[in-house]
Formats: sequence, structure tokens, C-alpha cells
Amino acid sequence: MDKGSISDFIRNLQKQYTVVAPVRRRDLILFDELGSSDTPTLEFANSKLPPKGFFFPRSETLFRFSAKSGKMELTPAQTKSKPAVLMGVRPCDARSLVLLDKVFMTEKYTDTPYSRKRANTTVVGMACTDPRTTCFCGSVGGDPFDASGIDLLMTDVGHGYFMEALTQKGEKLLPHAPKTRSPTREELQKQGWIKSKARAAVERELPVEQAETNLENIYEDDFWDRVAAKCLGCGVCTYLCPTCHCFDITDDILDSNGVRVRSWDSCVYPLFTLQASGHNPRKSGKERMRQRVMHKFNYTVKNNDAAFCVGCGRCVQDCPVNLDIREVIKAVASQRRAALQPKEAPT
Amino acid sequence: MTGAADHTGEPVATAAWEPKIVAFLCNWCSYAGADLAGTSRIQYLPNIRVIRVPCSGRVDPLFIVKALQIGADGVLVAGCHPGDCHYISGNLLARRRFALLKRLLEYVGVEEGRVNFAWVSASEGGKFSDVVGEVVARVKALGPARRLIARTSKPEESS
Amino acid sequence: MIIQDKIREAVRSLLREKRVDLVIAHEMGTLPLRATPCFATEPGDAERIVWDPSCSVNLAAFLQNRKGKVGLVAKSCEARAALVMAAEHQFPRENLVILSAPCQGVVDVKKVQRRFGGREILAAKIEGDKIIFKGKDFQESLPLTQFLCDSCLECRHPNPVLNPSRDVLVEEGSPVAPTQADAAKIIELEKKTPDERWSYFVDQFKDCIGCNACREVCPICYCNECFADQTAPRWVGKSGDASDVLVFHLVRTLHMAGRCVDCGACSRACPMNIDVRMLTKKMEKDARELFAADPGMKEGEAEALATFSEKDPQEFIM
Amino acid sequence: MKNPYIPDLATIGRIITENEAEDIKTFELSLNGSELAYTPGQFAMLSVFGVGECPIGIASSPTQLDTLQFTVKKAGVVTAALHECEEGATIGVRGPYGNGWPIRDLENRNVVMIGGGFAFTTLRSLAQYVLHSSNRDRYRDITIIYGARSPGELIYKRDLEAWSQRGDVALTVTVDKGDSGWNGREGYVPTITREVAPSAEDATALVCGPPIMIKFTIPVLRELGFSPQDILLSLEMRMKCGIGKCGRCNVGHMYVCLDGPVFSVAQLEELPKEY
Repeated sequence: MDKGSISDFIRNLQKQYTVVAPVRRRDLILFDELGSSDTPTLEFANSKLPPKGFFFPRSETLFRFSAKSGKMELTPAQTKSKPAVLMGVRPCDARSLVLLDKVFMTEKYTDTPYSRKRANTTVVGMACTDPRTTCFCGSVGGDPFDASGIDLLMTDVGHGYFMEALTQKGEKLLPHAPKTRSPTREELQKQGWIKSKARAAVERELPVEQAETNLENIYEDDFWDRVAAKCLGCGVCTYLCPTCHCFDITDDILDSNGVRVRSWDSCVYPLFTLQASGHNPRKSGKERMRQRVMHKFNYTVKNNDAAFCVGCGRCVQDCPVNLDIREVIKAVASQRRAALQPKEAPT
Repeated sequence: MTGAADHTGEPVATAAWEPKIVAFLCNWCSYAGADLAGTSRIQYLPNIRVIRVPCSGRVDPLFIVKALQIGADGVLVAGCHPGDCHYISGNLLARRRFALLKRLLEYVGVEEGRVNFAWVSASEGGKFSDVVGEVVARVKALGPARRLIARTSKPEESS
Repeated sequence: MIIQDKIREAVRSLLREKRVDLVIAHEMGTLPLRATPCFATEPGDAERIVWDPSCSVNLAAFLQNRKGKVGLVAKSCEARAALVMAAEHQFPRENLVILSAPCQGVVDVKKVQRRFGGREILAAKIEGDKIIFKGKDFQESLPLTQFLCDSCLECRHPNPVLNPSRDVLVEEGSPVAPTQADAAKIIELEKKTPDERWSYFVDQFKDCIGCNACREVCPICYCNECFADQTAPRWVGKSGDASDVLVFHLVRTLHMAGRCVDCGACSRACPMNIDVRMLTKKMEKDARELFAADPGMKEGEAEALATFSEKDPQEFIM
Repeated sequence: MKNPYIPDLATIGRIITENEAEDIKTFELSLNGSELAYTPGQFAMLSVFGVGECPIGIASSPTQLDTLQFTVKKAGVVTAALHECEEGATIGVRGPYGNGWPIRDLENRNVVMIGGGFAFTTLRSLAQYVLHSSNRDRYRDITIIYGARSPGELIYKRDLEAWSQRGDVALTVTVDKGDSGWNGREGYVPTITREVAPSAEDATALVCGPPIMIKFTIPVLRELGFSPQDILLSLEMRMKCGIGKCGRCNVGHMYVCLDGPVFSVAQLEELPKEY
């Protein structure tokens, strides 16, 4: 498809779908619902916030309650019935949705606020042709052209987009794309070249598997004191993370009406695990940092068969103190021997 | 994506509209002043909802911001005149806080006149009535509160 | 000797003489123009310490409840923040040795990103008053001041005020005038109508994701339990209602009154590029205008709102 | 599909104040039209609308068909709000959650229940279950050791009285310190456990109580010959969802809400001590 046709594509889609795509706002690239004359920003490294917020928003109403003449009534939050197209999703972020599915849609309990939106949405991926230096999808099982979680994959080949339908859902979108044609041999070559260049650009050497094993051995090590020392517990890493999914459930009231709200929370906050008795199983930064790393790179491997990190690099870029997860992984992986040796001087 | 609420709606003043004013009154002076107004049969406007506090120094700026958020059209804080504080200097500490709060609220666009402060002694029943009248007039001129208002209980479409 | 070397030398001797157990400073980070906190315990660790405009974390945030003797390699604003904390009993002042020097200001990475759009900076080198940026297929040398934080451009105290009997000043500063008029953006905004100002803040804060970075990086925001986290009553709702977001930021700003040292860390930390300083700087400016507050400039001084004067303005009170 | 976060409505029936300090109350609930099929040891999320939700162990037994009981100690905001509720009030219930006590595995075994203070609730559910006429013959000897700080702090006094009348349960009630009216045993639960010395043969011990009691009871049980597999504990963690999503109640890779709250000491030895 020609780049010039993107507007028409979106207008066509909007007849049937709500279209959510990256837009530029106050120097930020953010996913937002497109209006009837909006065009998305499709030339970008990646969005500031991952698209998980579309399925698992920063806060969402689970239900409303009201006490009418002494009688309590609950009204479930309404979900939009119009299907949605989520466009411009990078493969790392699309993979994160597959990971989140493993948490939110288990055999025993389906998180319907999440699963309804998932079922109702077609994900249009945008292959990553120019990864950033902070990208390391290749080290955590991803790839700049990875197809997982994507229904229709677009690749920017300069003058136009390659459109590959990867699922039935994705196929349904193709008829909406105007003026598509089969690629020429040169274009195919170019795509291959772009692909290999992108693949070469992402970090693939992070010892994630070694780290996963070592994490078991260093649980009690003062290594964690050293790693946690510079963490200020701000939560940026978890809020920007495409796979972090911890949440809080709270009530908001005004008069006799109220809502029960599910909102993002973070394992790096001290109050996260604080019990009413005052007991806190993860009382200091050390335990909380350990929890975050263990959860991402060890527990989820045990429970969900995959490290919960897609290598998008958001936490690397936006950590206010430059606590770089790549460095933590490397340090964990190289810890085994150190952990068995006499303890170093504490910091 | 989360559909931030639009808070720039115009005031909807109807003929029947009467402003709701939350009045934080210091127990020792202003509350007694209000009482005196009552016992002296000095009338004051019924728009105020009184919250008795031990001292104007007890009024956390948070209370004022919250009052505006959850339904007050205006706020009045009244305490003892300087030098009269039951706790010696609570009102003087409060004076600093209120000066900054007032500036900050007006800076972000909460109209001047929504938040008001007064010194009213226990013997100033007349002044109390005048102050309430003045505050009500100010807030009436501004119309219903339209900024900083919580929309929690209003129906919304889920994203 | 450049300042960085003098600092390293001072840190080395502090640790060697065991005057402190630990020195908190910056060292090279993993990204261009982003130094990272460094905790030096051995004299040899001093070699890692960096002192330049990439040191943008307010390290005073690491002082709260710290036990033992600690050295803090601090820019003037960090030193002031430390003194505010000490005056508020967050740690004993006698445990703290401040090491400091005149400050050039720190880089606002967001200004860099804005200047280069989506292009990634692979390396950046600060040379004198210039930064040399290198990207995939470009190289540019641009004036440092173009990328300094607003708080640095407006800084009134780039030269630290230290206690000579406790602290180490590795180099005397000469008087420097701020590059940018004080509170420039705030004054500009103040001239607008209330409606315009309201729209400005609604627009700024509508992207707040409530991550608390502004609060956590702030050394002065140290409450164990923030009012925003309290549950009985719950002051700040979590429904994402725009009013709750503003209540949080307004009240946080009020809590900063007379205590904020205008280091700009809150604005730098915001991942959503919200200029939090548009509130905190306003508060800093007003507290100075009304009550001559200049927090952290005098050892042990009570915050402006913990005291009063008979002559405080009260024309706004009926 | 039903939204798992929407509770069912329930009406509070009888409220029983359990202790002298009046900070432990048992609430009898009747569900408005729904059912809660649970086993002893499971918990549910209770809602006070406008305040929030919290996990509470189910104190009644599924054998009592007409009763659903929760015993709640006033601790945080939600439990405090529950304590403010009066009979007839509407609250929310969702559940049951968690694995519960292994009632099948306990069959044909000797069951030793050791409880302390308020944390006796789900053991009481189990006791009522195993002592019920339809179940009793599937379990062998039943020993209950229950202690509280003072006589006034003993909860479920009617059950204790009823059990003491039965010949088929060895009940020992103790208090840390008695008062003038007390002529029962005095002493801490671990000490009394050593004195009672239940046999470890073909036995499983189930322990619920304050952390300090658990800490000292486990070694006693080990001395008596109980293996780590045969000592079961019920953990408490802060929870929000109850269904393994919200990320806060994990101990290592296990979720207390899904894999627990009942764990054997052997399982816990494999897990980080982060609870």
C-alpha cells in the first residue's frame, strides 16, 4: 500500500472499527483513538506508553454502585461494542499482549474487562525497521519482525507499506486498504534487507537464561542491596512496562454513588504489600527490587513459560536514576561465582 | 485513551441556583461570632455549611481543595484576628498558608473569589453576617463551581 | 586541575581518612548525558565519580534515614535540599559532609529529545560550553545552555553555601548571573486569563499516569505515607479523574511551599513530559516574594511556613 | 462471561461479638440469590461499598447449609467499616478462593488442629466439617488445641463448649493468662502442644495463629515426629483480586490466593521467606 493511502485506509476502517493509533502530543508519541480527520504518526521509534493501556488502562471502572432508598445496586461498566483496530504496534509490544493473555486469561479465571477488549480488537503491527540502541527484544525471545500477537503486520519500506495478514482477523482488514498491489521483486529484496539490518541492530546477547537460573542462587545475597541502592521507588519502570500488570482495586465515592476502580499499581511501592496489621513482607527496597526482577525473569518463566520482558527498552530510557535493567541482567548472570564467595563489604 | 474529563464547561446558573459555601470556622472566635449573630437575631445568608475547627491553623489547604473538588461552589475560612488566637499563633501560621494557597489556586485558573478568608472575633456577629453576605455575592457572581470538580459519580462510557 | 579531579581527590581522602563510610555521587550511566548515582565506599571508587552537567539526579533524595557518616557530592541545589532535610530531622546534620563546587547546570534530556525529534543520540560529549552530539548519520556541536534545565538557567545560587567546618568546597565560585529571567515561564503564564491558565494545566496534567516519579525523586517529598496514599480518608481517588490528578499535584505543591529548592528533578523525572515545575516554581517564587523564603541557604533554618511574621501580608483577608 | 470482580450482594444477618475487646465479630450472611460452594479453609473477598474489599477466611462449614459466616477482626479500613455495619446491611461477597484445607487427603488420618487467637476461623470451619455426623467416620482421631491471650479473647465459645461435651474429639483450651473466673489451662500454645503431645502417626497438623505462635509451634511438632509435609499452615497476605492477577500476594512464584492459602511446611521451605 502506498503511504499516501494511509488516510483512506483509516477512513475505511473507521466505518466499521474504532481506530486507535500512535499520535504525537506534547512531544510524546501516544496511542489514542483517531477522530474522523486524524492521521496517525507512523514514523516513530516507539510510543511512550505501551499499548497495554488499551486493554488494561491506567484506571478503569469495574462497576458502579448506588444505594437507592437503602437498596444497593451494582451496575457493571459498559464496554463498547464497536470492534477496534489497534494500529502501529511494535512487535515487542504485540508480544507483550500474548504474555499478558497468559495472566489475564487463565483457564480458571478470565479477566473479562481485559479479555473482552482483546477479543474485540485487531492488532495491526508495525515492523521495527530502525530499532533503538536500548532495544533488546532479540535477547528475550522477540524480534523486530516478530509476528506473535499481530493480526496484520505492516512494514515501512520507504515509499509504502508491506501488508501481511497473519490471522483471519487481520485478513478482514485487507479489503479496507486502498490501492494495494503485490510487491515487486526489488521491493521484496528491500524488505529483506531492512529486516536483516533491523535484526542485526537489536541486542541479542543479554544472558537472560543464565540470569533466570542464577536468580535462584542469589536470593539471599546482598547483591540486592547494591542493586536497590539507587532505586528511588518511583514506579516509572513498571508504569511504562508493556508486561507489568500489577493493579489495585479501590472504591471512589461521591454521595451515595460510587465506582469500584481497577488501577495500575507497582511492586516497587512500599505500600503495595503492606498489611493492615502493619506487617510488610517486602518491607525495604531490597525486597521490592528483588521481587521485580524475580517476577520478570524467574517466576513468570516458572508460571507462564516466558520471561515477562519484551526488550522494548522503555524502562531503560526513562528511569530517573538510570538504573538499567540490562545491567541488572548482566550482573545477575555473572553473580553465581561471586555469591558463593565470601561476602563483599556492604554498601 | 482513558478519556480525561473536560473541565472547561461553562457554568450553568439557573434562576433557582444558590451557591453552596463550605465555611471552616475557628471554634474560639468565628464560630462564636456566628453564634452571636444568631443570638442577636442578625440574619445571615443560609448558603454556608459550617465546619467547626479548633483553630484556623487546623485548616489544611487540602481541606479547601477537597471542598472545591467534591461540590462546594465556594469556601470561607474564618479565624481569630491576629493576636487573638487561642493557641497564640495558629492563625498567623495559617495566614501564610492561605496567602500561598490563594495565589496557587488563582494561578491554575480557579477564579478569585471562590476561596475567601476572614478574621471574625467572637464579638463580631455583625461582621460575620457581612462576611457571609460578601462571600455569597462573590460566588454568585462567579456562578456554580466548574473547575477542579470530581466527576466520579457521573455516568461515563468505559474505555 | 579540573573540578571533577578535585572532587575525586576530596572523596578519596574522605574515605581514606574514614571521615565518612560512604560517599554518594554520580558516575557514568549507560545512556548519553545520563549519569547515575554511585555509592563509593573505598578510596579507589573515587575514580568512577563524575561531575558534569550529566549529573541530573538530586542525590539528596538518598539521604533520608541514612545511618552512619556520609559524604554527598552535591551541586548547590542538592546541598540546599540536604540542609532542608537536615533542618527537618531527616538525618543528623553532623553525619553529613557535603562536597561541592560551582555548578554549570544540568542537562535536560527532554530538551535534547525535542531538538533532535525522533533521531536517537548515540553519544554526546560535553566540551566546555558545547555539547557534541553523535547520531547514526550526523554529528552536531551545539551550545550547552540550549539544553540546560530551566531551573539551572534561572538558578540564583549556582555557588554552594557550605559550612567550612564540616563540608568541602573544592573550588570557589565567582558570582554568576542567571542566564534566564527568574520564573520566566511562570510570569508569562500569569499574564494570561484564568481560562487560559486552567486550560494549560488541564492539558498538561491530562497525561499524568500517576506513577509518582515527581514525588519519589524529590528529596523534600519524603513523607513515609503521602496524603495521596492515605486510605482513611482517601484524599486522592484512583479513578484517573482529572480532578484527582490536579488535587494531588496542587496539594503536593502546597506541601513544597517554602521548602522547594527548585532543582527541577520533578520535571526531569516525569516520563510524560509534564512540566511539574510550572507548579513548584510558582510556589517557590511566591514563598520568596511573600515571606523571603530561600530554603536551604541557612543551616537549621525553619521552613517559611513553620514560622510567621506580624507583618505578613493579609490584605486578602476580610 | 461473568466479570470476576463483580461481587454478589449479601445481607448481614446476625452479628456476634466474639471477644471482650469487641474487635472480633462474626457476621452471618445470606446471599441475595447466589450460592457460594466452598470447602473449609477457603476465603472470600468481602466488600463494603465505598470503602473497599478485603480477603476473609470463611468461618462456617459447608455442612451448615443455611449459614455463611465470616469472623472479622478490626484491623484496616475495610474491616473497620464492616464492624460499623449493622444487621440488614448489604455488602458484597465474591469467591470462594484458594485451595482450602485438604479435606480429601485428611480422610482416614488423625487430624490435629492448633489455633491461636483470632486466626482460628478457618480451623473452626474444618472442625465443624470433620465433626459433622455425615463426615465424622471418614476421619480418625481429632485433636484440637486452641489458645488465646485471655479467657475474654477466646472466640467461638459455644463451639468450644459443644466440642468439650463430645467424646470423639480431644479438645484442649488454654489461655496465656487466666483470670479469677478461669479454671482451665494456662500456658502458651506451643507449650501446651508439647504437653498434649498428639501422636504424629498417620497424623496431619494444621496450624493457624499469630506468626510468633506458629514460629514456636512448628519445632514442637517436629519434635513430636511430624514431618514438614504433615504440618499445614494458612498464610495471610495483602490481596486485591483473589484470582492470581494483581501481583501482590505471591511468595516466590506461588500465589497465596491461588496456590494457597494452605501450604505445608515442606512447601514453604522451598519458597522464599517473604510472607
